[in-house]
Amino acid sequence: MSADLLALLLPLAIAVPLVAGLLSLLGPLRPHALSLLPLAPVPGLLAALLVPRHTSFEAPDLLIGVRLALDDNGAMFLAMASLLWIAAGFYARSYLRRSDHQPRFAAFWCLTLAGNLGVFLAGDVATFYAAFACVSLAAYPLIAHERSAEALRAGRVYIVLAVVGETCLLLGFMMAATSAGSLLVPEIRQALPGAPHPNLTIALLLAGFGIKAGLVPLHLWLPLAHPAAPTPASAALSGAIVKAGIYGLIQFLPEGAGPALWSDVIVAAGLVTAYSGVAVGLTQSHPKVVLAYSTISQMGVIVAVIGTSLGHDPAPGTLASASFYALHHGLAKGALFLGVGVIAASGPKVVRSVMIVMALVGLGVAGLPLTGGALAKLAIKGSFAALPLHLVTLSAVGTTLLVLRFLIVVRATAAAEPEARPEAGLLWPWLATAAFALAVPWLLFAAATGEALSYPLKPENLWSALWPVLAGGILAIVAARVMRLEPPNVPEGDLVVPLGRLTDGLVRLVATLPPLRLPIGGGWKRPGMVGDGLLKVESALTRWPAAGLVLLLFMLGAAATSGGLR
Amino acid sequence: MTASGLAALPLLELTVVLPLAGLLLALPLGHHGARATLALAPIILLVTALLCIEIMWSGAPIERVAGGWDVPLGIALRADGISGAFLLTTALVACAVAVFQAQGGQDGGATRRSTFWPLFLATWGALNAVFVSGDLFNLYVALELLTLAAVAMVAYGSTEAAMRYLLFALSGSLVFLLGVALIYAGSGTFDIGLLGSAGAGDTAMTVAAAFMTAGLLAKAALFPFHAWLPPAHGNAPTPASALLSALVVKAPFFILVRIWFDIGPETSGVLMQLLGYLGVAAILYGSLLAMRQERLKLVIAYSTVAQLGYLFLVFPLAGAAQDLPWTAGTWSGAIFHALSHALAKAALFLAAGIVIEAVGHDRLQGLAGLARDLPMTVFAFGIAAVSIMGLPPSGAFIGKYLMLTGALAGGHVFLAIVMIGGGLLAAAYLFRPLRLMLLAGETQPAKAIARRRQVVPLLLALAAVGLGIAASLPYALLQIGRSLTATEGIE
Amino acid sequence: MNPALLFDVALAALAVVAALSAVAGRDLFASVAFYIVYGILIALAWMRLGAVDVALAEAAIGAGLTGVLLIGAWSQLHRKGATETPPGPSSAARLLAAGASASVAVLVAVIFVGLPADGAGLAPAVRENVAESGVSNPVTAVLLNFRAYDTLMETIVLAVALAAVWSLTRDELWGGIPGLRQHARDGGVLATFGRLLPPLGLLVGVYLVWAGSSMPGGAFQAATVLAAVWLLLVMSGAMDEPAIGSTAIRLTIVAGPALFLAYGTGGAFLGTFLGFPADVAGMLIVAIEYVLTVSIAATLALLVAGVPRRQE
Amino acid sequence: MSTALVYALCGASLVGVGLYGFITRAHLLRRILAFNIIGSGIFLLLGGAGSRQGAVSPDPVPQAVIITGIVVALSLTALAVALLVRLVEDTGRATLPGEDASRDA
Amino acid sequence: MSGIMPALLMLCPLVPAVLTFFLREDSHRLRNAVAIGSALLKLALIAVVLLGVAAGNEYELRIPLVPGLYMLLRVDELSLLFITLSSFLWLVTTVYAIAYLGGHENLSRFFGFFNLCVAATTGIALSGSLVTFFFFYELLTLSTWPLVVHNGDEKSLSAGRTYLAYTMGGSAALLLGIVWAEGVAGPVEFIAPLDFEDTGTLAQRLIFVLCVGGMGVKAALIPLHGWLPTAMVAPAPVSALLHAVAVVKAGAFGIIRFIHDVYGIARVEELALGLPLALIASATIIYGSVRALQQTDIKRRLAFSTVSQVSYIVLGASLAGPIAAIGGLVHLVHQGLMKVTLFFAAGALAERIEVRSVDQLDGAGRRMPLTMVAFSLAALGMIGVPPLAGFMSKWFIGVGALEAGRGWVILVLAGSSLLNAAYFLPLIYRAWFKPAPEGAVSAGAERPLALILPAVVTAISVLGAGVLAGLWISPLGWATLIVEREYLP
Repeated sequence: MSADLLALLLPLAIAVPLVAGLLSLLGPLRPHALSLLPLAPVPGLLAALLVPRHTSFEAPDLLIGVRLALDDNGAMFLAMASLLWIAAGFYARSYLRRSDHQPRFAAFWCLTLAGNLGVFLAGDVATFYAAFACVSLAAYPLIAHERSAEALRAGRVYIVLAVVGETCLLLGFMMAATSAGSLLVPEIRQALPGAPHPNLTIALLLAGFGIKAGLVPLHLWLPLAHPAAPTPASAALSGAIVKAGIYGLIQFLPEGAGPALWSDVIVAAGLVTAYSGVAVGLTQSHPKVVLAYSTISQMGVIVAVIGTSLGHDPAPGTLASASFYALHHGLAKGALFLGVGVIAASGPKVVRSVMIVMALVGLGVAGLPLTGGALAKLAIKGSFAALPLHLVTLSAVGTTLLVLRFLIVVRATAAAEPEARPEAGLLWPWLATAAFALAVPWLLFAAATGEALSYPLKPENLWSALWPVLAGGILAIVAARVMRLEPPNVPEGDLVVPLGRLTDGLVRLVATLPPLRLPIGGGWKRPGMVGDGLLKVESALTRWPAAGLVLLLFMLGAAATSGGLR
Repeated sequence: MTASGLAALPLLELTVVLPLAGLLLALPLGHHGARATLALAPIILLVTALLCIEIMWSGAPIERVAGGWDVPLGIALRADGISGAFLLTTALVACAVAVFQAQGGQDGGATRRSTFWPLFLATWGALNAVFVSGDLFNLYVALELLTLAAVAMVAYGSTEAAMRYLLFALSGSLVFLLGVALIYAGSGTFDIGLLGSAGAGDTAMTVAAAFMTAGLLAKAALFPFHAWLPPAHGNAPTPASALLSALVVKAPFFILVRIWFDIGPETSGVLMQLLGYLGVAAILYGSLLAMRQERLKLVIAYSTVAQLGYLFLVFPLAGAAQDLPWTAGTWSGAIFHALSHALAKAALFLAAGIVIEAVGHDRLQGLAGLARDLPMTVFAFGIAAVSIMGLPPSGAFIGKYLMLTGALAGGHVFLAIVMIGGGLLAAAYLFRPLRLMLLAGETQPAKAIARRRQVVPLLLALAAVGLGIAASLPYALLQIGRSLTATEGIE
Repeated sequence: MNPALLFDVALAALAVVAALSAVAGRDLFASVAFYIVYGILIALAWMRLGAVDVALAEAAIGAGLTGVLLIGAWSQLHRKGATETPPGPSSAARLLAAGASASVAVLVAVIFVGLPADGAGLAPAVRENVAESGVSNPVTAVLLNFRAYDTLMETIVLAVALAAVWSLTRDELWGGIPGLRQHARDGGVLATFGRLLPPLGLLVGVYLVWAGSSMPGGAFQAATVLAAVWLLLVMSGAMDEPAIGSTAIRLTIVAGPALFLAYGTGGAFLGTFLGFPADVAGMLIVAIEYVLTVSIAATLALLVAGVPRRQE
Repeated sequence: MSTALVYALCGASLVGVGLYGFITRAHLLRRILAFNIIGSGIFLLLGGAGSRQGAVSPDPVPQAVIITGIVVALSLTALAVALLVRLVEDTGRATLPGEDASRDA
Repeated sequence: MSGIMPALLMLCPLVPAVLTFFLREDSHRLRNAVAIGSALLKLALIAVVLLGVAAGNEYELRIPLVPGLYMLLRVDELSLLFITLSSFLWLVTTVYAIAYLGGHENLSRFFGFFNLCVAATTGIALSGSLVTFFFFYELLTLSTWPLVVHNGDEKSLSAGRTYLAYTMGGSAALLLGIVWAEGVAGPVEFIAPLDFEDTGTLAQRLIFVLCVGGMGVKAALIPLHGWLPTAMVAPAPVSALLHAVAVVKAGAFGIIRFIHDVYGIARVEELALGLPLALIASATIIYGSVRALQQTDIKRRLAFSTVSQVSYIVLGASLAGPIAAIGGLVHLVHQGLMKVTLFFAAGALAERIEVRSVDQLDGAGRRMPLTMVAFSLAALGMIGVPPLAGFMSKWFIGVGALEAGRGWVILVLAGSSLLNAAYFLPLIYRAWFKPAPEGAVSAGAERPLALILPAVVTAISVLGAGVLAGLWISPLGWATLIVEREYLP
């Protein structure tokens, strides 16, 4: 295939999901809408695999000139997302078989997918923003799909934050694009440090992407939305969609040229996120919520990595390593979420084996040696200076704790009936995702880090990956068995409650703004508008003597002014 | 027909002769006078139109002397552009009124049927006589003819209103005549042309002009001499109201224009300012009182009080210094306003007449649902109202625009604001009846009125609008024989 | 000051006093009477000014017919009890009105005095052209030739005034007869007058028109005489007023103005509106005047008679 | 001082008297009287102007015009009187509403 | 030849307007045929002119009235932008109105004035001089009034009164401004900025304030916006006309004309008038949104939304920069498409399932899916969600503002976007995610199709205008062309 033809995969990766979404609403396909889901991301995957890097596709008539491009990082994200969406698509087919509103779910699924892949393909800021907004908004029906009170509440929090995030992004993009004088992402990124208000621009972008990526304190929606959504949607959300925020940071924050302060701020923000995600996650008892906090925590790590890239002279391949980390996390977290559904369908007979896979994947996230996660952790180490490095490494302990907490709470959700087995439609997509999470990083490690595959097998690396997991395990045992600690009860979404009150107050304040009306147009109602005095004048003038006298005086006056009395 | 062919006909004389002959015919015919009038009216209209064409064609005023005696011994009949414009407008309105009355004039009593047509034709003849007269005393006689006919027509409706009208009119005539006498005493001629070219600036002339002005104001119902107008126009029978409000009050204004622009007595300008400010007062006062009225015809009558005020703004704007570049435009604007008002006001009164015929009264509060029963009439009322408000594309807008231009160019910002504000006030008092007519519900059985009758006010209203759309022709006509020294327009 | 001027001043003063009495007197009937006296004084004044035609017109019309009209009105008002004089505006207003009126009078007087003594006029122009006019009385020449247009209008004014007065008729009386039926005593003064006067009046009328062409007199004065005769006849009961619906009377009224108008219009088509060819002008003018006289006489008489008060 | 001037001044005075009466008299018949007085006053002025050359050959144009004026005045008087009579018949009073203090109070 | 096209374009709505007045009340078929036929014909004419203008042809018709006063109809890029919008919306609104008003009274009157209104809008679009503009501007005021009071009840009449009081007041100021401007600078044509050589800056400023203030009434700038929400009592097609096709557009269009073709943005800046205008527009944007948030009646919410949205146009025009100008211009079209969709949908909801207030919307998505899809699309467009039309406007205005050094404007945009979301998303949420009330009937709710399809068509165009914004013929493409010709002569 020629490169030109291959380049067509780029628009197809977006268009096919869109078409699939549309088809799922149309008459004959409505009953089979869910069957379209696994097919829709296929062009995206093909694009990630086949399209040569730095290929671009331009459609100047669309939007304000659409440009699609694929670079290394983008391909990594695209591949991960496509894979996850395919798996989740298969999973959803089974999971939602008996659900209401299948066509609608399918449509928004595809729309979200299109946006999600579009984010990784966008070469210009308008397309990027359009795709990003598409993910943000189309995900809402997925989150609220169940229509339960929790789902709707989660949806509300989500949408408020999404809109705020979109707005921040819009502002940031406008400022960035204006200073760059271009709409192309690389040029914008390059021009950002020299923009008139770089700090404000970066802050806006950080806020916008941070909301999507669950950066504390903008993470509020995540722990609410993930459990509320149907499981395949949670997987996509946590695995792929939050990565859109990460990808945005990678794409727009100026590598190696950012204002010095920002590097530190972002690293700090990432680390705070990483730790607080763990801290709050440990207090949760709903498996999906725990996973959500785990996602928050992991995103913190990635953001911290990205933060280092802003500083002067960052380690080479920092962003690639961040992408690599994200790739693993996406697949692994996807597998974990899908697993929640699998466990729920597994009776005592099979749950043990399912738990083993889950543990493997979960501890992989914490960096268990030989898993894909270990490779990911290894890849990012080179980016950090001493103190952050220790903190990041230490965070793996927390991650371990959190994964263990997850495993404990998820185990409790296993099906009660002894013969329960997950059906194939759930099982295989899950297993496949788990396998990808464990294996794919091995395939891409060399490409992403430039290190040989033997590098992670070096003993010191194995050890540095293993000790946090061990430490976490021990800590967990000590806390649970020895100290019998019960986690405090922190509400899901932690800060949502106080912040919700704050926003309610704001809304009430807005509602009290008084109307502004000019006193126009009501006058004719009041007959008294013309003073009765005027009527008196009229009746006086109607009397001839008065009028006649005035006439006489006018005669005299007129004569006088005309010079008659000169 | 060629220009010379037109000139061979005594068109100028016929414009006066024909209505007068008609009245002499209609007087013995009694209530059969309708037929005679209907037969004659189109002929007069045609003659008037031909006269205008002749004026346009020759590009100069047409002048005849009665009996072949040259002025100052004889009496000149002179038709310049402004005469032509007023004659034609009068013919249009009169024809419409005649058709309107002849179609359904069975409402009046025996008296009205029998003397209406002579009085109607006398009004028409007197108006035409005013518009073509070149002689001050002849103007007096024509004015008195007008007064007689007009007062009598008002008396059909209300003796009291007629009496009050007569008092104002008599005083006006006398004061005017006093001025005429002074002029003759001072200059030994009644001829306007001679007086104008003599450049008379002596005291007798200026005082005479002041007196004549005062007398004409009383007849033209300029505030504060307007009090007779609303009862008279508001109570007269419909066709009379239309004629009176549209045309009769314009006759004295026309003579004022003749006096101040054709004779052009020396003036300090203060009198011109005074006239202007009375105009301002009229606009505001008339409008405010129009808002207070509870009867449709009174609203329209007070509207006339207000609208007449606009005409008098021509004096401060163009009268004080007649050689400024924009005065020609301003002057033409005022005439446009007068013509447009004539057409629109006649339309309003005829529409009001239809309303009265249909529901038996004209109390505003009882007009709900009329828009459904008499859509064409309400539409006509609306279009005429647009004209009165001076909104585009009516002739009044052209008039207002030209006057505004002059006002701003001459630094009369206050007058400009009043002109514009007056339009808003007009909207306020005219939309009030309109909206009440549009009010749904309260269905009252309205008497059906034939469409061919309803179409009359509509055509008049459309003519008022058409005056604005096809403004270039009447404007060109007005410029013929214009005595202002100013150049054309304000390019 | 010579005696003539003294007489003039006295006459003028008397006229002003009569006028004041007419305007300001307490009794309405007295006012009307003063007005008639005033009219005669003014007629005298016109004689003194050498304007005999005007004097005749003033005496006949200004004092005579107007007087009859006013007396008629008074009697109607008297019958309805509407003759007492109401107080009118406040004294302050009256004072102001007096001041303003006086100022106007003074202003006019001052201007008049200020005019050049040999003020311009049209007398020379009339003298020059009177030969061409067909009549030798310059006033008649002006009335019926030089300013015939005015006169034409004036005759029409009269006709319209009659239509206007008639339009005040109540509907149920429309077409009826003006005034009340007069029943004079047989053989009384009025009846005798009624028998004697018509031929005499007719004679005077015919003469006045004829004389008007060369001497003071003319259609209006003659018509007034005829109208007066008519009125006397009616008062004497010798004849009744005609019904206003009568076609004959209406035709009579419009005949004069119509002829005048038709003549003028014919002239317009032939070249000159209201033009009189010099050689036949005198004849034409007298002819028109005769017809006019009849019409005007009828019109004046009916004007004085007023609106119909009874049916036939 | 000439005859013409005397009568012209007389005319001016009559105008003044007439105006005063026309304005201040509430009774309409008096106003009609006043109207005629003003009219003849104006005519005297005009006549006086035409006779300035002397009473021997006064200007005939004013005379003709005055005769016309007298007839016009009569026409108007006739209408006014008829209107007045009708008004009295209709309302029982010879004044306009609002002008007769004794009745409107 | 070049004068025929403007004349034809004018006659296209004018002739049916006059014809319709004289049609019998019950000749529905003929009336509908006349209305739709002429709308289609006009679109065809516009297509011809569009190609002509793109090729550089000039179309101009000059009708002298009196010396110094003439009517000038001229087709330029800007007029085409507006006329195309109004004609397209005329067509769909006519279809909608026919369906909406089927069976009502006084239809000949309604459609007569309706077409007259479109004629006036056409005239406004084609006006080549200020006076011509004023002619049609007033015609618009007058022809809209009977539509506002069409229902004939006390409420409509009082709304009509308010409408008139505001708009005629505005017109009065405008007229004064126009006469003044012409007095000091001669006849004002929309070709090049005026020559104000001998005029003091105070006079220039006053003229600007009078004219823009006068037009600001129709454009519903605060505090002159009071008429707009009140006029909501009119039937839905009228609201569509007021809010999207004609009235507020005429005001905004006039302001654009005035700023660009009469004063020139450079002089506006020089006179320090741009900033105050931008501030007023911004205040209007925020105020309108906040007030919209307070409303519970759907149409009133939409009305205040218009107050807010139209000011984007003014804001775009008031910023000295080509990109912002493009944003303002393109929003003229985009706002029209979006708002007309919203009103179509709101009207259909009210008419077919009696949904008038926000809390009645629950489950409306299920009951009238097509309608609500259209509504949702338009609402999202209003919020500025890409790739819908509204995003393009916001983007260009924002970038333009930054480019013009008025960075604070983007905060206004942000605030407005948030508020838009706050008052539109709940509607979408209720319609799609809340269950319909017990016993709600939905069978046959989306009939007749003529009531539903217009909204769908305009919603599709909202999407199309955004997605295909890069086409030269798209609103954005055309606005860019206009500004390029303006800024790069």
